[in-house]
Amino acid sequence: MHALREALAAIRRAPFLTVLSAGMVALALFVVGLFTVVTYNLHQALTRVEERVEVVAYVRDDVRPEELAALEAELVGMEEVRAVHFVSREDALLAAREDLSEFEDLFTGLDENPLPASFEVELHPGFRSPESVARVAEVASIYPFVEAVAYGRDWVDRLHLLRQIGAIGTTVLGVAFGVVAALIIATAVRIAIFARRDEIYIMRLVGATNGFIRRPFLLEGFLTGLAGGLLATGLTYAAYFAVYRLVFPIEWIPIEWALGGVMTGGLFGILASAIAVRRYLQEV
Amino acid sequence: MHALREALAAIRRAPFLTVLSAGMVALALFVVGLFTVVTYNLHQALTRVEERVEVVAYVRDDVRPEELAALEAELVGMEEVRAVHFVSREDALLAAREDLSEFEDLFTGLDENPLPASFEVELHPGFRSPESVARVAEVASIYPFVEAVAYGRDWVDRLHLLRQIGAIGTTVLGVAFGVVAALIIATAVRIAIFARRDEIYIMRLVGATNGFIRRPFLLEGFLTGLAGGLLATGLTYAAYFAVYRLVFPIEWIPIEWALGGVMTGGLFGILASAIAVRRYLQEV
Amino acid sequence: MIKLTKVTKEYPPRGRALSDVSFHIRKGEFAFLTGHSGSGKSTTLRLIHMAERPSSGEVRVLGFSSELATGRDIWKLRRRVGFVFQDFRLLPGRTALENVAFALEVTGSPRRERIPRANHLLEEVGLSTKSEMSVDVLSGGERQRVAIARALVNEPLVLLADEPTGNLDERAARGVMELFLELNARGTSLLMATHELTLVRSQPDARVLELDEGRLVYDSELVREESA
Amino acid sequence: MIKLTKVTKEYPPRGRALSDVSFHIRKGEFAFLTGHSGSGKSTTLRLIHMAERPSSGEVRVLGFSSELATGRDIWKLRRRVGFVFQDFRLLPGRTALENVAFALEVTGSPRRERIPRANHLLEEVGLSTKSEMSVDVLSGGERQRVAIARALVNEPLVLLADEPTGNLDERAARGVMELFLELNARGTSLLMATHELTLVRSQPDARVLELDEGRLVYDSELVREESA
Ligand SMILES: Nc1ncnc2c1ncn2[C@@H]1O[C@H](COP(=O)(O)OP(=O)(O)OP(=O)(O)O)[C@@H](O)[C@H]1O
Ligand SMILES: Nc1ncnc2c1ncn2[C@@H]1O[C@H](COP(=O)(O)OP(=O)(O)OP(=O)(O)O)[C@@H](O)[C@H]1O
Ligand SMILES: [Mg+2]
Ligand SMILES: [Mg+2]
Repeated sequence: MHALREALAAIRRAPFLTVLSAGMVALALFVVGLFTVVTYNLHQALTRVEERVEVVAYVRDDVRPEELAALEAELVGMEEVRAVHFVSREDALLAAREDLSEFEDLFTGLDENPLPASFEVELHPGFRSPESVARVAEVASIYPFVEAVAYGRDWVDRLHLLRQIGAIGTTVLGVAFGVVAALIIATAVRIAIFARRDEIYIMRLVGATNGFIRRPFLLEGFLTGLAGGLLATGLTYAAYFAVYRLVFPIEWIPIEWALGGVMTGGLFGILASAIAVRRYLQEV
Repeated sequence: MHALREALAAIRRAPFLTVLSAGMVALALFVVGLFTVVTYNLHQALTRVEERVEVVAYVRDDVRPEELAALEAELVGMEEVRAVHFVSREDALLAAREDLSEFEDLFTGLDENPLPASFEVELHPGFRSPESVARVAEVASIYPFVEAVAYGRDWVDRLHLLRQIGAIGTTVLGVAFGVVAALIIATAVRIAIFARRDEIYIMRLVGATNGFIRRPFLLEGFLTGLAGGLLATGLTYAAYFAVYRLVFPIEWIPIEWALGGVMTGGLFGILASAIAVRRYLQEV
Repeated sequence: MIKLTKVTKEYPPRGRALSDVSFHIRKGEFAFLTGHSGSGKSTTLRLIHMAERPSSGEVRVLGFSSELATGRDIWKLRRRVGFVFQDFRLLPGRTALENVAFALEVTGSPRRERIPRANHLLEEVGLSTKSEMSVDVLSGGERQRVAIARALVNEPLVLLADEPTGNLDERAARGVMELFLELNARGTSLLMATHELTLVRSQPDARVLELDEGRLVYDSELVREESA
Repeated sequence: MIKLTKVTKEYPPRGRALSDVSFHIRKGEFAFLTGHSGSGKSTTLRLIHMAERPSSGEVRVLGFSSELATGRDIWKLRRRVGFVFQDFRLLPGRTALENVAFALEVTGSPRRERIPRANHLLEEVGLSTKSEMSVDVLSGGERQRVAIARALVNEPLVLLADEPTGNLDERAARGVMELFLELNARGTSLLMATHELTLVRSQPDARVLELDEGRLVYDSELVREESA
């Protein structure tokens, strides 16, 4: 109660400073929020694209059925592999005709089917990295009757890079703007402490514990941070909504993340205040 | 001397606050700076494009020379008009052949010249607004032997709109961020005053004039604003340079403008401090 | 209760406020600390309040030793020791009542007891009509009496008073002395720094300690023992 | 020199610090202002220093009237009136010397005269050894003497002193009184608020004004006139 009363009094005494701090925290978290939305959507898109990451092993026409069975067994036995589909030469031709209907003439006049049979290997979600894909491809290519293995190496590599850039970018920006936000809250709290240093000293002289003195400042930091977090979430949602409506549909981040962002703001405020107060209380 | 000593002492006492203020001022002026560079380049481009704003009056084939002379005289007499060029039917054909050399065949096989003669009316720089252009066109179109008047209404309108948007945008952003910067400096100064209110009161009690008390704060505001202005100019130049190198060549704003920006930062700081101090000194 | 053993307090680079001071004040004693301006009276009280630590020697108060006391011990100690500061040290911008009640809030006494208790103490020092006024607008003597009320509100075991009558007229000073004597009669030990010799002489039974340039030059107890 | 005419000072909503006070102190006079705590002594001095304006009545000091004085007049006045504040009002974080020299800087006296002059005054109040110490670490009596030195450094025409010996031992108080008398002998008018009657009695020739609950209840000049 004492703490809340004091914290509100401090905010009332220097409202502009509080608004400034909350605004700066909001700005910092807003940037993080925007990047989170972008990364989240990138992540969703990548996951959908990665669904289609597969390895295709083309086999010779003269392969024997038991050889095929041996390859299939080995592939199915690998931990990376979710499923293996055999595509016969006939299936391949049918599929090609369907996919490329505008070039149908090309396929109809043929004496002989030019397409090879193949195994299409689906991978488990956790094993779509360039390394896993390469390992599966290598296993298949050891068999002498496997003519060629295709898996779009460049494409997989690039997907992976994009995702890594997204993750690193969010982390770096998050940390950078987080530090800025913390510095700002800490400054606001230090100013509040500085303005009341005599009072703090007097409180200590009449026997107030550090906790008693510290609590209003921590609360002030918490409220400032929380306000910043809420504002940032609102701004981020507004930005998301504008893009959703005006540019193209994107997804909103999970609600837990948004709540997490707000709480992060609050925790941040407490932490920044705690550091500012700790340093000061040691000085007195 | 007293003022400088005190101002530096104040900055030393709360360096982070000073850095924060200067940084915020820099940020605000940076945004203004970026917009100024964009607007300046837009302005330059528009001016180059506007050079080509002209009114063309096409005349009938059966016009008499004295009628042409009357029109020319009236046009030349208008304040909007810089020069009038008569383009005969033959000149028009030659020009068309040159401009559209890839369609030369189209013009060579002709029995008769299908193009009309025309007056090309150049306008003075100050008279390239939609209104001026329309006025000149109207004068020309009153003559019965004038078949048609062309001046790209849409185009002139759009140019004009662009320029207005640029000017309004710069003004609005400038004022908005200017107010933010002023609020921040004023807050910093108020905090400085608040931290030293007892001292100020004591100075007044021993007979210090308001000027004596005020000077260190004004100087502090000036230095903060100046630092912000310098930083903003640096940032703007960096942004300009990046675009110049990586995207496409744009022009740097005149050096006087940049200096003006820095001084604006400083004046700003003084003004903000003066307001903060004035309000306080009245309170005591 | 309060025991100083060969206490020296130095302020580097130069300056020595106390040199080798030893004395012992027992439970329930009433002691004056006198001496010229700058002789070390306030420093002695600050050391007993553990606002500072001695450069050498030991200060023991209510069982806490200056050599061992932790931050936690110090606030425990301060809740049982009242201090009337020479420069009052009131919380600015708050009323007299709030200032006194605050000392109760700090020690965690129940909310509804605070205001009546604080009001009672303000009445004792003759300020009941000014309790709702901000301490910023009170006169020097009124502030001093608020500081006295605050020091007494927790019923301290030990009361340290630094020049508590410096801003009071004779009548008010007499009232405060009576309050102190009453408190002392109920068992509170009292150490009062003052340069007003009339005040000291008015209590012939009290213990008197005199400092001069940081040295203890007179202790009535030792004189009595010697002459006995 | 100093003339109060039917001066009343009220602090709304309730509270009246002075009621209908009139007196006149002439050039070169030495006057004491006495009264119980809260009787309005400090308020009277603040009105003369024009830190506040009366609710009704007029205060005239050195030709400036409280009814007409502008901000500019006020700082002109303050440069010729020394004030020893009851709570000292020193600039925190600065040395004793800086505090005294500051009063000279404010009045624009030449740079090289400031330090010697400030040092001289500190010596007069017996603080020459402490001139380089921050006022934050000085003892109560030492601070009071810095405040006295600051009030005297500009050779004021009028000296207002509010309880200037409240924190001083007898010896130091005597020194300050001697300084004041010397200053008075050189023509400075002096108005000193105090509750120490011994001090008042030690100067039988001085004018004595007594306040009680904001009313002027005794003026030695009028008594003398009446008995004459
Ligand atoms: N700004 C104010 N608002 C309300 N009351 C005030 C204000 N200033 C002074 N007073 C009251 O006016 C009365 C006279 O105060 P003043 O400081 O003049 O007393 P004093 O004679 O100097 O007393 P002391 O000897 O204790 O210093 C006091 O009761 C005080 O509380
Ligand atoms: N932090 C400090 N640094 C340096 N010197 C100090 C410090 N604190 C006190 N002193 C010096 O120690 C001496 C004793 O100071 P103290 O306040 O104990 O005196 P005092 O007896 O209370 O005097 P007074 O009656 O004037 O209040 C003084 O000369 C003072 O200047
Ligand atoms: Mg002392
Ligand atoms: Mg007073």
